[in-house]
Amino acid sequence: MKKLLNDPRDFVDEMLDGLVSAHSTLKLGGESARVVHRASGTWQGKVGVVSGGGSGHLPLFTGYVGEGLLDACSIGNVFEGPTVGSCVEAIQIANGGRGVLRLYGNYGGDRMNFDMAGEMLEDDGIRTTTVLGTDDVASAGPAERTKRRGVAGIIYAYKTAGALAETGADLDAVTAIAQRTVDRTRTIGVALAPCQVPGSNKPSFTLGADEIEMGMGIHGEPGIWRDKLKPADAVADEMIERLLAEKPNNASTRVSILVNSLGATPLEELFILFRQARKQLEAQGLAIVQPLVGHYATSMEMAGASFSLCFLDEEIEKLLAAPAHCPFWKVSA
Amino acid sequence: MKKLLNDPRDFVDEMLDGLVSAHSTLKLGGESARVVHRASGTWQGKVGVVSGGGSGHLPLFTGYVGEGLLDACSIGNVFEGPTVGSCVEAIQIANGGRGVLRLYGNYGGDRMNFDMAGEMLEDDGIRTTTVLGTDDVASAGPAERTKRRGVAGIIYAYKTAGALAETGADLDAVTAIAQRTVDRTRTIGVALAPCQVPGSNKPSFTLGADEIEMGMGIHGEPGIWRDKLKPADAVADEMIERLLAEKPNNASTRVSILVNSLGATPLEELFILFRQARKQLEAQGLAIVQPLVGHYATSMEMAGASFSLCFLDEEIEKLLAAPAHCPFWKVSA
Amino acid sequence: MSITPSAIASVVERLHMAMDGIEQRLNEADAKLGDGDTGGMLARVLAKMAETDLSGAVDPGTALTALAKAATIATGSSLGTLLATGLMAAGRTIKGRESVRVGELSEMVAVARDAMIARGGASLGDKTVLDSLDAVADALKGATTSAQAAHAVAQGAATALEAFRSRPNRIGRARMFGDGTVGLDDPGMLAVKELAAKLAG
Amino acid sequence: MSITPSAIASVVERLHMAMDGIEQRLNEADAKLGDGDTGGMLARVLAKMAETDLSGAVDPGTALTALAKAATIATGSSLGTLLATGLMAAGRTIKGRESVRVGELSEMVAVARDAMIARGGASLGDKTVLDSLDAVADALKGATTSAQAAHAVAQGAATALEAFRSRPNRIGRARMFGDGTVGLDDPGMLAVKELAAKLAG
Ligand SMILES: Nc1ncnc2c1ncn2[C@@H]1O[C@H](COP(=O)(O)OP(=O)(O)O)[C@@H](O)[C@H]1O
Ligand SMILES: Nc1ncnc2c1ncn2[C@@H]1O[C@H](COP(=O)(O)OP(=O)(O)O)[C@@H](O)[C@H]1O
Ligand SMILES: [Mg+2]
Ligand SMILES: [Mg+2]
Ligand SMILES: [Mg+2]
Ligand SMILES: [Mg+2]
Repeated sequence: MKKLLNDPRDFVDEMLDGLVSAHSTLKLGGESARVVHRASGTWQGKVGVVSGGGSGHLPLFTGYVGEGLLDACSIGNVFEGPTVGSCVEAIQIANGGRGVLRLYGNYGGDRMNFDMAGEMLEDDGIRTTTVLGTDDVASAGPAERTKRRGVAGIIYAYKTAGALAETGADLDAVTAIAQRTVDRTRTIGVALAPCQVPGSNKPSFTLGADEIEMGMGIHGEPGIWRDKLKPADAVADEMIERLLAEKPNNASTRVSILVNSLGATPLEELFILFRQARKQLEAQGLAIVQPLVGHYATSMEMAGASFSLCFLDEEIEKLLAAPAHCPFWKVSA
Repeated sequence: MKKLLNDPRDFVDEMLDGLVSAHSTLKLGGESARVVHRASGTWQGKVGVVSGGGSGHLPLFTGYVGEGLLDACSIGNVFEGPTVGSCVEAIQIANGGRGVLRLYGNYGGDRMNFDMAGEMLEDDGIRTTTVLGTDDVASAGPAERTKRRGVAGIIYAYKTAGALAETGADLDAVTAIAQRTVDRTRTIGVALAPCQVPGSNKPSFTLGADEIEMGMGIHGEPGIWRDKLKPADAVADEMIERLLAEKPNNASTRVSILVNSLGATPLEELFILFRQARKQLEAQGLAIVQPLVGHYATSMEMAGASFSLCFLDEEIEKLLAAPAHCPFWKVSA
Repeated sequence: MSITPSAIASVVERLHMAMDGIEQRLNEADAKLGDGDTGGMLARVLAKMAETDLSGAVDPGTALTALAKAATIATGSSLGTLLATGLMAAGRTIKGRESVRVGELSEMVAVARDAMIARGGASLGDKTVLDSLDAVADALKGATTSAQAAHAVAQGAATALEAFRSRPNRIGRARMFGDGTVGLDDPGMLAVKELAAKLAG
Repeated sequence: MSITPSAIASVVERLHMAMDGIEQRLNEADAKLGDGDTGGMLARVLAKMAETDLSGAVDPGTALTALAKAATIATGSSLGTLLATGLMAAGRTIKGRESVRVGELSEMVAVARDAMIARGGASLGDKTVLDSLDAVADALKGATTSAQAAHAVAQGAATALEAFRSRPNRIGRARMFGDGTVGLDDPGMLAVKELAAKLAG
């Protein structure tokens, strides 16, 4: 796999340098130089919303720092958790005196690091809470829902928690809305071709020239089945079916859908998928609100796509529509 | 190359259906059903700004329909010009009674179709003008500048012409600013891996596993050289050098840069390229204004990137900063 | 002998049928110089033209205009639009006339050729479909029966293809390849030659 | 025999040197079950630890804490963070003590193991680095010289690797492969075994 890069060891630092120099609303901070935060800072009295994760998923995670979204984000090497130190620094930077929500994907390494960071900051008197993104329905059965990995759907929780925090709500309320959003969000992905970690001499997985894998994770974690490529409508139908099979009990008839490219899959194909997804959702009597179609959570040049459904309630819908402004997602009033 | 699609013959129509159903500000119109226009219509008294081109380049061309940008856009099959009929309809739809600017890339087929459409509409009393995107410095020497192909840089002309038209300016003024923007914009691209036209059994070109081609066009048109892959900084340096070598005579010290993915190349790599481009531009005493980094003009899943430089003047800079709102480019007041 | 709308319809039908065997070869020729779609595009255009009901066309000029319109609906490619341009121009020269003689075909092709030059901005000698039409117009001089005409078209198109193979393309996508195009057939010229051969054979 | 900061520094240096030969093998083992980075990550962590100047460390506990800190700066991977967790916990148990006996190593490894269980949420038997440490703690019982200790560590780590090869992974990325992991070495366990073998050999 060919890549436009220099020394693979500088991949993340150079990428971050480029990111913050292209977007003046972002700043790179911390001794680790692995924390992206709002250039404007977190205002005093605001609950901080922090995320973090490995590199290689832009716009995740750092790209969602901005008004009405994240305050700060710690970022690790490609497909590797952020260091404890960068997590500590992200929390400190996002601290506006009313506590900080740690909102990130459910991966072992990330959890350990954010947990350690939280413990280290207890002495500093920063209260922290945790909400884990667990939206990937392919990564564990419904009975083990809390063990699921977090993937693209986490951006819905960024949006609701970020919007609520912006109103001056307290840490418990911000934590609760993030948790409720995660609880009502489901994602499934399909992979067509792998990516490659810079510096590695092998792709992240192998897949036959005519094969597709349903349910694969964003680092190439194994999915549900692997088979010959199918028509887009059949793929979309199955994805929607699997997501609706896990509709939360208290679901209304309004949903938001995110049709996300894992990287190399172009917008054209996303819109073909969206078209069929919409058909199926409407056939089930569901109304689509604020659809998102594009590159929202990728795995570098991996080919494939994911669908995320956020089953709305009144408050979530209102918070999704609230103004927000980050380099990759803008919502106007 | 694996693609998520149904019958390749339905690729464009299904894609357009998805596009307009995901974005309520867009509508699909015309008897041809190959015109995307503003759902809100063109207001009476406004000069219309119309573009068009082949499919397979999203967000180009249809994605730039919106307030402060295009009024309507005719769209052809993948890598094929829009039909004469759809060009006629796009112009009719964009007609607010004060004339319509046809602003599109310099390709033979597109030119013939827009010319024929303009002639057909003379009887209807719709005055039209033409500005051709000719930003690709790799496609002809400086002496034949007007023969160059149009690529990603055309979006700068969309922005300035669109912003000026929104103020109620007349057709001559809108045409003049579009032409001046084209005259001050330069693009060069580099390709790492090909795309494939849906339904075709071959990629659009072939390139060795460790090769890169400088100056390749967005349909795989041959470039300037083909060689072993080089470090990102070396690639960025050469691209900037080639663009600056063609700096217009009247250039100020302010430029906007667009670092654009041709499709599969991820944001991480774009930011690494941007970082070096910025360094080189600043070393030349140039200040960067409103940089754009992302997927702005693609060739489906082609891997590679392009740089566009728009050498600003006061009016262009002001118009670039004017509010605009389309699904893929938002500028707030 | 005279040219009627129904004679035109039957030629179109035969051209449409002929595409089956040559579509892939035209795509391959275009893949070397352009974007590999000449065959697919022509097949689409001829299918649309064959679908067009010419039974209501009052005269041959109307029939040609209807076919031109069908082409512009089916494609926006250079060759397709040029074809429509040529048909439209030729149709205009015989507008309103109930019948047209085979002997006038040469002049009609020349009119089409000139309209296509005006539309596309290429010149004779650039190694395009224009050069084929130019040779065809020439060969058609003196042909008065449809058999003679079919033979003349096939011969003119074949001669042009042979004559231009060793020259470089000077227009369109192929221009970029410069001298790399020497020795290769221009896809548009190849299309005329293959279709004409099928009509004559 | 007693463990000093400089003895710790020399062990770290030897481990760092040892990575050269095993980095790729660890990556390959991880590629089968995880994301293929165990070797690269450990090389990075050990390099950072080797860079850490322990000459100013007043006691072995301080040295271990400094090494833990180096690990957390070098990586955010599961194994790296667990390693830091274990070092920190072991360091805490001997905090302030000027010297520590080799005979106490078994208990220190056990303390590290338990802290890592608490941090990572895995259990003994899940086929992870924890099972290696468990076996190592056991093997270290009764070792009083550094030669005995090195031998015990190598033997404990090797035994654990062998014993768990035929069992499935139950945690982390590898869990998803379920019974597909039977017969494969866990990369974390393999790392302990290889590094211990180099220390002893
Ligand atoms: N400007 C032009 N003038 C005359 N003929 C042209 C011109 N451009 C293209 N052609 C003809 O069209 C052929 C290519 O047709 P086609 O593949 O349909 O076009 P496209 O380049 O749009 O894919 C060429 O082989 C050439 O004969
Ligand atoms: N929660 C855990 N508890 C104990 N050991 C673990 C845990 N997660 C991972 N490991 C160990 O770490 C090893 C993988 O290390 P590494 O490749 O660095 O992690 P990552 O999965 O972050 O890439 C596994 O082989 C296993 O021994
Ligand atoms: Mg890892
Ligand atoms: Mg074409
Ligand atoms: Mg072609
Ligand atoms: Mg690993």
